[in-house]
Amino acid sequence: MDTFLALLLEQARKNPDHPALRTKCLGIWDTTTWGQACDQVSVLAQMLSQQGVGAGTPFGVFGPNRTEMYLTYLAVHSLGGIVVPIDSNLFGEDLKRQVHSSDVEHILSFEQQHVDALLECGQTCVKRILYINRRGMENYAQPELMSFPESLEGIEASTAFLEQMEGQRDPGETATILLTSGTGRAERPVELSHGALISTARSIARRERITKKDSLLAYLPLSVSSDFLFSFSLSMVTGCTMNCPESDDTVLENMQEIGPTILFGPPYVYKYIYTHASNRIESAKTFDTKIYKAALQAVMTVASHRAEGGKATFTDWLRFMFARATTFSPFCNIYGLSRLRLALTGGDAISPEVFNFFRAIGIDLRETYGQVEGCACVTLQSSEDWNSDSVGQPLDDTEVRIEDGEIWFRGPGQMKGIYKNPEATADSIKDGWVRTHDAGHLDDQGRLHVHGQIARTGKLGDGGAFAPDMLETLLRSFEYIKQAIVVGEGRDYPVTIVTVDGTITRTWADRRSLRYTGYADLSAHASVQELVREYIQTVNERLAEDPETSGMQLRRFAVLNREFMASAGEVTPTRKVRCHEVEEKHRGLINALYSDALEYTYTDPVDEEPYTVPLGNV
Amino acid sequence: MDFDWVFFIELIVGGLMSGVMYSLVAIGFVLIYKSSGIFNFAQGTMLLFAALTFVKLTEGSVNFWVALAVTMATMVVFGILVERFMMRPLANQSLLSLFMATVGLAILIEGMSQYIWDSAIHGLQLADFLDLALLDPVNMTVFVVDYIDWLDILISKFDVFATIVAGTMILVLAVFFQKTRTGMSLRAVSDDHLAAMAVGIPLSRVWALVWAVTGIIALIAGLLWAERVSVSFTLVEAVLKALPVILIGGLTSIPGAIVGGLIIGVGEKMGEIYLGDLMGVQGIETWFSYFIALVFLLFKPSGLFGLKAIERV
Amino acid sequence: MASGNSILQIDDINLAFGGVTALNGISFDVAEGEICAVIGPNGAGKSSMLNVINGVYVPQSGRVIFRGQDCTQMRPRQIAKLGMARTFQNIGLFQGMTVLENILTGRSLKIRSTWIEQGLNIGRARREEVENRALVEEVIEFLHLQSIRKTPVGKLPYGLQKRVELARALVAEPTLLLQDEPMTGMNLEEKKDMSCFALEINREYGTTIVLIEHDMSVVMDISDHVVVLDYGAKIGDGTPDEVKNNQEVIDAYLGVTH
Amino acid sequence: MIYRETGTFSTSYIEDRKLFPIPFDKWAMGVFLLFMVFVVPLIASDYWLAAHLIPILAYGCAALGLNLLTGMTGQLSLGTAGFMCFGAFFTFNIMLRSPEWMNLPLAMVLAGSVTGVIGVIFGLPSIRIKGFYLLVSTLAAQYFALWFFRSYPYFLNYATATVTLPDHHFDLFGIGDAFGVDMASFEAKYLLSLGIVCALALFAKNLMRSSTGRNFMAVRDMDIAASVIGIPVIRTKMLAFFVSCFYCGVGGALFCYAYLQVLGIRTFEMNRSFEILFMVIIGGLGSIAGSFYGTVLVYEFPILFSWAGDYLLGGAFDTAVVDNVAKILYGILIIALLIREPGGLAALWLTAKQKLRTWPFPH
Repeated sequence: MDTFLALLLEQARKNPDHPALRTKCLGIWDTTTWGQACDQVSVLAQMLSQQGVGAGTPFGVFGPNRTEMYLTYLAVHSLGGIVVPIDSNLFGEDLKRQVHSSDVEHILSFEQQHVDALLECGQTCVKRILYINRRGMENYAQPELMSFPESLEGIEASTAFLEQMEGQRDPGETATILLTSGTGRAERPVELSHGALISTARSIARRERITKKDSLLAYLPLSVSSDFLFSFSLSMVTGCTMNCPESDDTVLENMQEIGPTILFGPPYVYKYIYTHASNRIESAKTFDTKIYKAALQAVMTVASHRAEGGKATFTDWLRFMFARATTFSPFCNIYGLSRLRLALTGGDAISPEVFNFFRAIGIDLRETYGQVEGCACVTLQSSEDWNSDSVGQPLDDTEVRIEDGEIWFRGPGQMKGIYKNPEATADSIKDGWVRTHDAGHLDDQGRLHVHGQIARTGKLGDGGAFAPDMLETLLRSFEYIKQAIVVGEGRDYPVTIVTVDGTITRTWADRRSLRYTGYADLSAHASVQELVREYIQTVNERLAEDPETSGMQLRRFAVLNREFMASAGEVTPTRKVRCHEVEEKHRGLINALYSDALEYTYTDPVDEEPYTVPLGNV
Repeated sequence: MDFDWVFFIELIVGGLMSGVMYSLVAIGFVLIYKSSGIFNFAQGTMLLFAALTFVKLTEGSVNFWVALAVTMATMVVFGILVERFMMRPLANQSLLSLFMATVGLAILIEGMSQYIWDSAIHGLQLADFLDLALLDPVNMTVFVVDYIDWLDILISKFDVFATIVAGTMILVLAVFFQKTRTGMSLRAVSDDHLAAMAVGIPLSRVWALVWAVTGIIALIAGLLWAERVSVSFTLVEAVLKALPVILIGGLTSIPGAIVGGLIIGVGEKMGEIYLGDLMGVQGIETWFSYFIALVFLLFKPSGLFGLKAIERV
Repeated sequence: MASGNSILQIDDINLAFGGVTALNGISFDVAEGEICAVIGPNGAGKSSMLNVINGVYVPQSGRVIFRGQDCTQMRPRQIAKLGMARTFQNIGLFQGMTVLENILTGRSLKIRSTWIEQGLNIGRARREEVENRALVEEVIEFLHLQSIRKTPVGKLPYGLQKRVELARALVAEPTLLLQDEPMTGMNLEEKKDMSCFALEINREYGTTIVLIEHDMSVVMDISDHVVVLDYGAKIGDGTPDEVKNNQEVIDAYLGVTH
Repeated sequence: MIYRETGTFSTSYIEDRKLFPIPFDKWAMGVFLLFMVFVVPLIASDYWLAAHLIPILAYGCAALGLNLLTGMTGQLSLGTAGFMCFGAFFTFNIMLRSPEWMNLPLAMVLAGSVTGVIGVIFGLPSIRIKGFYLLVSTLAAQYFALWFFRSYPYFLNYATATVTLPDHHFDLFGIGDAFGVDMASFEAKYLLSLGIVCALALFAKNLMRSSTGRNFMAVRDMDIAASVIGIPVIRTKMLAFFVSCFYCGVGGALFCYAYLQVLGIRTFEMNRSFEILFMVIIGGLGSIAGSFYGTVLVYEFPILFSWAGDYLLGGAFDTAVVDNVAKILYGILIIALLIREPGGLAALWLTAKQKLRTWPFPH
């Protein structure tokens, strides 16, 4: 039976003493074995059923990645309820929207901050709010509030209860409702069934031979579909250990402690490590830097050979091995990648530089393509594939086809539909095929290549082709540029708004002893402008090489006074830029870019401060 | 038995005299401590070095005054070197490690002075020089132990001489501190390094100066000490002897050093004779001075004349 | 939540260093469970006041009564035993130790095992280390210090050091917490955090807090009771609003700062 | 590549308090100890044991003691040799005047404790006296010790100058006879010293990572703050003196029994105190391992130097010259070290290790 409850019972039976979950809490990795997990879930489940959670009840889980949270998933599942993970940083309107979109009645929140956020939403459909952390909750009298630990008191663990529940479960039941990332289109609540998630997880596990010996790091917000698949589902299917970091600002540290063997990260994660590393190296003694550069050179040459399918010479190969042993194995150790045997990325295009770098230093980095509608993973690159432009072949029993440029897919992993929204469902599932709203093509080996969102790929004013996603990826692959959006649909020429990476640009500036007061000041600094301009010029040169793309050369750019922020709704929890939001927010700036103004002054809604953004010509 | 007053007074006088000797060493300490808060352990070896240099020069039949001048010059150079190569690099480190550094310096000098000159024991006939140099006109040898009839006690003229030297030196220093500009800046430095720098006092120069002056003091003290205990490693021990003296005085005050010297000098003799008899053992003076110091410190933890710091938190 | 009965009574304290008068007949009460701010321009004798309260200085005259006991003559340690903890104006952390070790020192009053047990690392000593660590971790989490646990305090920025010091004071589970200028040299955000912490501590553990602040605006909205000092004399005492409208305070205090 | 730290995490506070958090260190230490215990006695010649390893252990013990006092608790001391003297003499007297069942390790512990008490007495002034002023107290201890044993020959069993220590003192519970092992052989002495020193080092390590150790450091770093947070400053200081002097006492005993094999006053002159002070400075104040690094360097430096002198210059110089040059270099070394790295060898080693751990990155 393909339900999470069934899997739990199976794991508890097969390897009761194998660690299922670890959460770094109060300085140590507090570990739960599958056996314990099973017992705790049974307790939770009984409590929840007393609370009136039953088949089909949407149950909100609102907080950081923690053991309790994932156990609650299982408890809810065992009752046939629907888990609605909510991003721990949400508040205000966004939170309200999410709660309503999948009319959550019961919610498990972590601590005071979350409870406050919920209460501030005012009148919602939420009937009961459980909170885990008692701190600061003494003076809350609201009737819907209830302490999670207290509510569990006096309930006996009984596997029997779970087994009896298992009888009533069915793989077709909705396991969770997840919101689409809402890049391009408005977010929509997607229903995913137990069956879909489990079969997807299974086929990944089968392909990559993932066993219970593996361990992975669950650090992405719960609300992210890839966390649900690559952390929760994967560990349920394989019985491998799931580790939850202590807090957002200790993720890197915790990663080194745990040394995961499998890691899923959106491109920003890998880019972060990449830039962070090169930044650190820059500040080293020139001698060390030289060694590092040489080593990098050595591995890169071999990597490029592989990419072109050629053979590396023996000496190259020796230098390659040496470089790996002496430089990059310590490198991996520092970033906790030493034990990593499978690194996955997806949800956004990763820049070739970063991809090649990780492949070269010996990390088996793979691109995946997926959408919430398809359980976050539809295709998966193979490790022989040394090229970042394809996202690999479809998973087992999954088909992908291209219909007038748009990617459609069909398979066991597809969604049940859009929650309580038949029209939308009908719109996105046509005779069994799910539409992705993404443009792309399949190559002769049946590998999928993604071009970007249909909605965004269009024509310039002069009718020339225009692929903003591709341009953005190019821009982002420059380590100083953190985020970028390109506009140009129906205009004479494309322009871009970029944001620079704060930390690394600062070190860059400090080394040149530039004088600046803060990020905004730095981003507007003439030499930073110059830095960006030069890079854009190189991008343009690349575009010019190919007649297809030569029309897309960027003419003007602006470096924004701050990075795009999740709190301003400009990026998704996985730090993917929400283009239409940004375009809306910065309409004025964009218009200015199309005028011949040399600077644009506006009041930033985020901090109500006036800023002047210089507008650069390339 | 009836108390032997004469002996007692002689004892006191003798004590006072050796006290003066102690204070001679002590002054060097205080000077450096005042100016840079450093507890200069190398003081003793500096004594040795100075004395040794002088002796070897004179043994090389160099005229007394020339030898003196040369040695002084050496000590000044030495002072400058120390400032440049030890003080400056260590400028902003903990007092403890500064102290340790001076200990290191002590070994360095010891090795050096014994390497350049030899480590044999030299007698220093300062007397001869003094005779022909300054005292012939008066036509008398310094070392005749004189009989002062109105007190009817014996007293060594050399000690008197030493006392005079010490006295003058203290006077000079006092004037130097109170009146001259450098002296003032020196005191400023001792009070607060940063502030001193802020008002534009060249810290390094002041320190160099201090070490140079200390060097000269070391020379004089060295010569006088050498007269009593021959020029050898025992001079180094003189420092340890001087330790309680300074501590009683309270590290920062020159008068303190003097008073301390006298107290220890007398106390030691007293202890040796009377307490020694009482306990029926000899040689308590090796440690007795420290006990005296302890007793004082227990009542005044920062010495008799040391400044009491208010602990601000 | 200030309840009537006072936990700390300052009764006509006079303190002088040499000839200089630092405190001149100061007396005020601190009610149980309140946040009391002692404010005043620089050199008003705020820190001296605090030092008198927890026994670092012994006043020439006057009495300090803490939880019904006269502790004017007590040594700091005895007072700490009575349940008073404090932070220092210019940080009183042990520079040679890591954050964790520093905070652990805050537990030393509660240690029962002997040094021999500790040296042999057996039984009670081992157990205590673990218990204390667990308790310390609670506070570390509370003050969000997880990411710097094992860093030497010397390497930390000023704001964080202040926070570590607060943590060290908290692990002693005090009934009265003295904070000496907890917010000086912090940016606005850090100040906000700091005052939030003060409020939470006060609410969570019901700890009475006496905090000294140079900058009036910060404390006004978190404190139940404000005492104003100027040149070692008390010139104002009451609720924030009373004090705000007290003419003398406005002249002396605000006059000075603006 | 040596320091593979990825994947080392603790699931309990006990685990998190491990002596060697990094597995590599643990293994390295284990191998080293096994080597010292099983291999060294087999391969090392008597010369090596008698003239290098044993004295280093003895010195190391005393240095560790001084480090606990000066490095950890910040109480400056120049009385080390004095305390060693007490330790050595008491051990001898206990062995001499107690019945059969008494044996060396026990005697050392007893003697060490007595020394500790004496240390506390001389430490009392530290209640009121701070910093350099404390030197006077420890110096008093130094000179008092020498004077005391000089003036009461009883403790030297009325021998003149020195006594040779009888072999039967080394026998532990008749093991010697039982197994026909020569307990007075250098191997036996070496193993005895090694055992004692390791045990004491471990004890010190545990002490330093427990509340007592933290109190020590707190008193060193800022005693007002310490007293305010309720650390018993005076008791802590006294304890530091006791423990420190205990170690010095045992060190002294080892020095005479295992190394010199004769007991005499001249062994514990002032300059011995300095020697040990250097060991601690060079090794690194406040570091247990450092005490031993320092010992090795300071002890071996002159030997190496004179050896090099003879070897290279074929004894062209007489020993005096070599000694002096050694002294000079030595002084320079100390100053240089203090300038470059006040933390001493221990700190140097740590930075090196850090470099290894963060390579290829600077930090």
